[in-house]
Amino acid sequence: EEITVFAASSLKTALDLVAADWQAETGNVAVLSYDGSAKLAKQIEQGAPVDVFISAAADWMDVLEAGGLLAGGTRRDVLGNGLVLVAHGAAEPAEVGPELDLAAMLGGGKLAMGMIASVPAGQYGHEALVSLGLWDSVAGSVVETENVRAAVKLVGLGEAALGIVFASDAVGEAEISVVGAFPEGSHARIVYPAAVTVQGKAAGRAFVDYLSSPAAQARFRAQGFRVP
Amino acid sequence: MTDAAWQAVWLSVQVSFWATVLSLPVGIWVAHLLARGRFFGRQVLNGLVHLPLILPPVVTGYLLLLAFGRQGPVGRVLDEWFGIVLAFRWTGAVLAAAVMAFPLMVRAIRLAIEAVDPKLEAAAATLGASRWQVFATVTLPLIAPGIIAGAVLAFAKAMGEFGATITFVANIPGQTQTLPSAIYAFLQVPGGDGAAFRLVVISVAVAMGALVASEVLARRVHARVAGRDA
Amino acid sequence: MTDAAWQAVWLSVQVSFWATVLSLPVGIWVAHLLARGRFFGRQVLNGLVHLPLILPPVVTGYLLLLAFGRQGPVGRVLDEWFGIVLAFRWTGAVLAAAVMAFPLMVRAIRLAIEAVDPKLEAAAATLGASRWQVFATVTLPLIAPGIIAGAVLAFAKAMGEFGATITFVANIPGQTQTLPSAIYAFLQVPGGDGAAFRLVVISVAVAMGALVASEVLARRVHARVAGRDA
Amino acid sequence: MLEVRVTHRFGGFSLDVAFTAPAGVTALFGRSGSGKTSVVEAVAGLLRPDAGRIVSGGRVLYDSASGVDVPVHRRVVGYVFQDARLFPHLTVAENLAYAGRVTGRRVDMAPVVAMLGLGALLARRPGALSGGEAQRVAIGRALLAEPAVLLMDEPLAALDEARKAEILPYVERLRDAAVPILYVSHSLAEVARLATTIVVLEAGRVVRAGAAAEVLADPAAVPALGLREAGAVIGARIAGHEADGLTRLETVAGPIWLPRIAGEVGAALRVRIAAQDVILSRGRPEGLSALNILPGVVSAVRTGEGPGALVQIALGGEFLLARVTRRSATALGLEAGVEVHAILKSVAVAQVDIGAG
Amino acid sequence: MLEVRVTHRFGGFSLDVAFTAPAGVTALFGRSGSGKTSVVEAVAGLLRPDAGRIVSGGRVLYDSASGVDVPVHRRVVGYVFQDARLFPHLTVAENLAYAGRVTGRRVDMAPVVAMLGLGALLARRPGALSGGEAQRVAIGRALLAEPAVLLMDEPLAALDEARKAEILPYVERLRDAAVPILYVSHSLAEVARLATTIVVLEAGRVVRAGAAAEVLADPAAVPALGLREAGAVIGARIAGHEADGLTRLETVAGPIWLPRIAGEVGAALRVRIAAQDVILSRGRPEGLSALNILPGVVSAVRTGEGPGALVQIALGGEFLLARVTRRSATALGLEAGVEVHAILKSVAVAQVDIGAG
Ligand SMILES: Nc1ncnc2c1ncn2[C@@H]1O[C@H](COP(=O)(O)OP(=O)(O)OP(=O)(O)O)[C@@H](O)[C@H]1O
Ligand SMILES: Nc1ncnc2c1ncn2[C@@H]1O[C@H](COP(=O)(O)OP(=O)(O)OP(=O)(O)O)[C@@H](O)[C@H]1O
Ligand code: MOO
Ligand SMILES: [Mg+2]
Ligand SMILES: [Mg+2]
Repeated sequence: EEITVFAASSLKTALDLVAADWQAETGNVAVLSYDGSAKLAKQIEQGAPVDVFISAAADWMDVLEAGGLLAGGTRRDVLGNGLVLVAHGAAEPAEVGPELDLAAMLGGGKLAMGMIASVPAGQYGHEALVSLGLWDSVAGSVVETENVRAAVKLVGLGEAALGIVFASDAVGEAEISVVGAFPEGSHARIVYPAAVTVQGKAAGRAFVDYLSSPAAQARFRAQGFRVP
Repeated sequence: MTDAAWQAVWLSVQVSFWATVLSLPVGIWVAHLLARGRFFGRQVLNGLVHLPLILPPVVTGYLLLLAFGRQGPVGRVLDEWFGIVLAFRWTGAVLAAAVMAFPLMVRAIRLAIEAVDPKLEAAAATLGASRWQVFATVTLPLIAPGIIAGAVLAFAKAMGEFGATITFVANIPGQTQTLPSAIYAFLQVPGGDGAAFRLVVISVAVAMGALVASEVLARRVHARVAGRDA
Repeated sequence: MTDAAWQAVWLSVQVSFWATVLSLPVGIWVAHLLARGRFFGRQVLNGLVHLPLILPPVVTGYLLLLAFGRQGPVGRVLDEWFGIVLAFRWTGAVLAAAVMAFPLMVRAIRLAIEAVDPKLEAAAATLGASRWQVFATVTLPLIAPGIIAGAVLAFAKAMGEFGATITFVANIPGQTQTLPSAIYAFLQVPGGDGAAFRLVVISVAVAMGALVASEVLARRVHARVAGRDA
Repeated sequence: MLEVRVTHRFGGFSLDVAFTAPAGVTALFGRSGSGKTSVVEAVAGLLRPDAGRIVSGGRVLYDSASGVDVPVHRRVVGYVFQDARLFPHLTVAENLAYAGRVTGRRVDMAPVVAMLGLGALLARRPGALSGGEAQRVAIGRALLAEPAVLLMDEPLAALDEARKAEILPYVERLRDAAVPILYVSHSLAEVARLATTIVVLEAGRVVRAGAAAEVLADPAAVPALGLREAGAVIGARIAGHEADGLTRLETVAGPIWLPRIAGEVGAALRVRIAAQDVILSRGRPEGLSALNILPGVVSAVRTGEGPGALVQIALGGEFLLARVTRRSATALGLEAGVEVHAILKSVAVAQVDIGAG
Repeated sequence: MLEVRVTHRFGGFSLDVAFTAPAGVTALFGRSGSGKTSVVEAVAGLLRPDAGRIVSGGRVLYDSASGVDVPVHRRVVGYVFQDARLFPHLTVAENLAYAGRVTGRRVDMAPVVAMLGLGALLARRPGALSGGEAQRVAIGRALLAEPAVLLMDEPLAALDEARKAEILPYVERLRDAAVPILYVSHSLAEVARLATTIVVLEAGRVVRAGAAAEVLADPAAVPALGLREAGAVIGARIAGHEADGLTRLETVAGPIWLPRIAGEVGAALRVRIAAQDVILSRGRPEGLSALNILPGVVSAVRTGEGPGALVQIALGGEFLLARVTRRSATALGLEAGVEVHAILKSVAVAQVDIGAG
């Protein structure tokens, strides 16, 4: 059986491997289509022929649930993620907290993060900076990107001195280093809800189940995700 | 390169080809209306044609989705009456690319039509050619360089179209994942730049091939149209 | 509507205006080279001009970033020698929009140049006009409709440009947040469609205004060029 | 038969003409800018007059009163434009075949190609033609449209005399085939040879119109036609071809000899005799190189401002015009009723001025 | 002085001409398609010949051997194109002012505007001109370029006689101002009046070239020029303007009277007398309306295939041509050495055939 999975872009590294494992194990095929969670959710609203949706943001999953587009009882939070401060090149690790002199670390450079109004990583990052009391000192230096990967790229190129990205995004990037992780309480918990859509095939349910299997969880962890 | 990448290349070429070929007659017709028509609502038509240029591609994609999606008014009719489904199919990618390229194609053809000397058309009419015959035997051959230019612009644009396509038909490998979508996907993963770069090179090579072919063709056609012997 | 939204509108208008105005002379020059030049590398130039059409906008944005970013070879020179910084500035948005619109502008102007009767240029030369004077006094006025068409295409495209702009200059409200970026942001949040729609309407209104103005202008110019009394 | 009544204004110029063109060639004659092309365009349907009525062979082509305006392609006019207007993307052969192609008629191009000497040009495109060649192709293209009305706007202006001499007989044959032809020309020689009717325009108005023989022999019409081009047309009949290459013509006033004229004995001709080529003598002159001496009676003398006088001589029922100086008119006592001999050189009547009657 | 030596091939046509155009008007005469426009374009620099050398006033404009090819705009030719080629986006006034504008010269347009009758058209655009009007503007535009060489390709073909008669004196004045003029025309009348030198082309080759008076009075050149247009040019001097509107001219063979000629007493003129306008008589004729009777001696008689004969008559040191029938030549016993009287109507010599000497 072949299923189509819509997944948030940031999952691509890990999910490609997980899906390959699942395919090898079950003989089923998972076709993966990645994009921003918002766009995927809207496409599902418009009847996209998809079996499984894995979102990077709970709010869009809420929208679909309210719209009756999810198969009842299939939604679950399959993954978590952390938020980290990254720098261009090798960087001294530092404690990310209210005492951090972020402005000084920037030294006139830019702080890259996803669009704070819309991109999940940007929303979490904004929330964290505000709660740590750091926002006002760096607001003028923030450059907001279309998606979190673009923020990674800006730091990687050195166009931005620092960036705030998901922990999973910092994995495997040669030109950037993690300065430190944002403390748990500084932002809402980062979760990736997955669900089978109303028209989802049976294999979709199996796939969602598989995401919580130990093999899959190992893959996710290796890519910097947290598992519940 | 992966199979999926090659699939994306092939899909993009197909999509661009069909988007160009299918929209060409409509483009010529609309360009003619805009260049020579004197009807009420010409400005409205002109605006509509330009819309995909003015709107961010994502918005165009959403509008297509709203209109041609399974739930959309047009999409539903097409599906129920003709069994044609566009959303999330490669045919939808053709539609998205055609719509996005349409303003470029129309403008090129329209400029060519406006450059045709109406005296030649008048001469054809005195020889008994009806309006349609004048168009087919005089105007059309004379605007051939403009049509070629419009087609190659459309093809190039279709090869590069991303925002509207991915919004309308998503990014499903082997089904709707065009070259730009594949490039985008590679750019999203660490270390994907190399693969993305290879696809960019292929994309550029294909489009340049079309471009050079069109130039050669246009030159030959232009010499004919200018009345010189080939 | 919020202040930030109005800022985005105003910024987009400014960016589109400057992108059009500043690239126009270059566009005319390149179009002339492509239409009339017989130099080695014409096809390469032609390919380069079309590149932004062929490449997914994000790729163009990255390439701009690589070249014109603070770390990029061109960007560094511009910064150190002239103090010009483009990355993350509205001036960078102008560059991105200009680059993306360039193929459209050049093609329109080029078609117009190719439609100019070389016999008229020859007549001007016999009257003592140098190549440059022939261009300025005969070719240029005769291609005015094409220039207007090219400019309006470029303006419209600049109003809608999103991918390359956001990649090159990111989204800094009040500085680089253009209308398409703002629309995109609204579309990303649940319930943001209404606000996005309002911005789309404004965007369309502005571009349509430019479009209608250009049509009126082009018609007047065309009548002149066709040798009819105004 | 073509009836034209048209009024139109452009900027400073106003056109207000009405005339009837019977079968045959109607020449529109007039100075540059007098409105000739505008009239022709109105007939073709390329200019929509402010008001008027155009009827061709009983078919109303345009009538501002009743709102009739037949589209150009239904008017079936063959229009030879003042500028050649060939289709640049088509070869000469394709240009010639154009009318047949769009109307689906099968047309034999061969005679027209031969007459116009286009054989060697058929594969060329218009951009590679000389001015005269292009004009010939344009003539051929219009002829091959087998039009109900032929509109020719200075069709021969770009051609040399020899070529003109080849083409004129063809136009004559068309005239005789009863296709009404509206013919614009600056050349009175052409007009006199071809025209059955002459319409003289001046600044958008008809100043003289009528049968060619009448208009051309009317001293009063001379100013409108141009002095140098004045001359009369007389009827003649081929009486015989003689051994030394001359052809003897019988006219109402007696025989005249002209260089060999193609035509069978008995054929009727129209011979234009330019007023300036006629010398008058009171007595019968002897020992001159001029062979043709026609006795007649002065019927009118018209003197203008200048030093010249125009003398109309009645020869039987026809008229000849002679231009002489006032000094000679006085010296010879020329006035109505006086008997004179008109002396006329054989060679002064050029081939171009002889048309099939 | 302009030296032209050019070879060029297009498809089936090959051009291979060499001639020298001294100061004055050099007429390029030849049938349609004989290569006239191609030669003119080579001089202007619009056609790059396969090989050859073009030198204007000592300045090498083109030389295939040494690779010289002066760009068009440095050649300073004033080119009146066979098609008018006006700038459609400029008004008539702006078209006329164009050369001044690009070269920064200040030029007084008034005399040219007046001569060409363009006053009322200045604000118009070319699209709103008649064919003849456009051609006049094109002439004006070239004249106002104050060129070092003037190239005129059938400049008057679209014009009526009256307008031609107005423009020709202006071209004459230019000729006399020593601007070399290359003048293409089908009209031998124009050529004879203007030309100091005549170059006759046939199928891309020069078949006859030389001083106008010589070529035109040479019976052997007649076939190339066309029979009807044959005629000679004789020198004359204005001897007086008489009360009845005639001007008395002194020629080598005696006085002749022509209708009023503008010019001061004593001014030198060139008068073209068409061969067909001359009647010959052995004895001195009396009682004729023709005023001008010039005694002379037959210097050559040339008979061709046709019924005509061309007789050259020596008058002092000059020559006249007369076209008569062979029958008359035999009847009058015309042969070299015979004394004859040439009879010539005053009015037969039209204004257009009289040029300032
Ligand atoms: N569109 C126009 N606007 C203003 N005036 C015009 C327009 N078209 C023609 N005219 C004028 O109308 C008059 C008649 O033009 P038309 O072309 O009929 O002349 P014509 O008799 O054919 O002259 P020609 O012998 O020079 O070709 C001219 O004075 C011309 O300037
Ligand atoms: N580009 C070309 N290709 C082929 N043949 C050409 C080309 N241009 C001109 N010719 C031929 O060269 C010959 C000379 O042309 P040209 O224009 O010089 O003639 P012309 O003497 O000016 O004739 P006209 O009196 O008809 O204007 C013609 O037979 C023409 O067909
Ligand atoms: O994974 Mo996202 O929705 O592109 O931040
Ligand atoms: Mg006309
Ligand atoms: Mg020519």
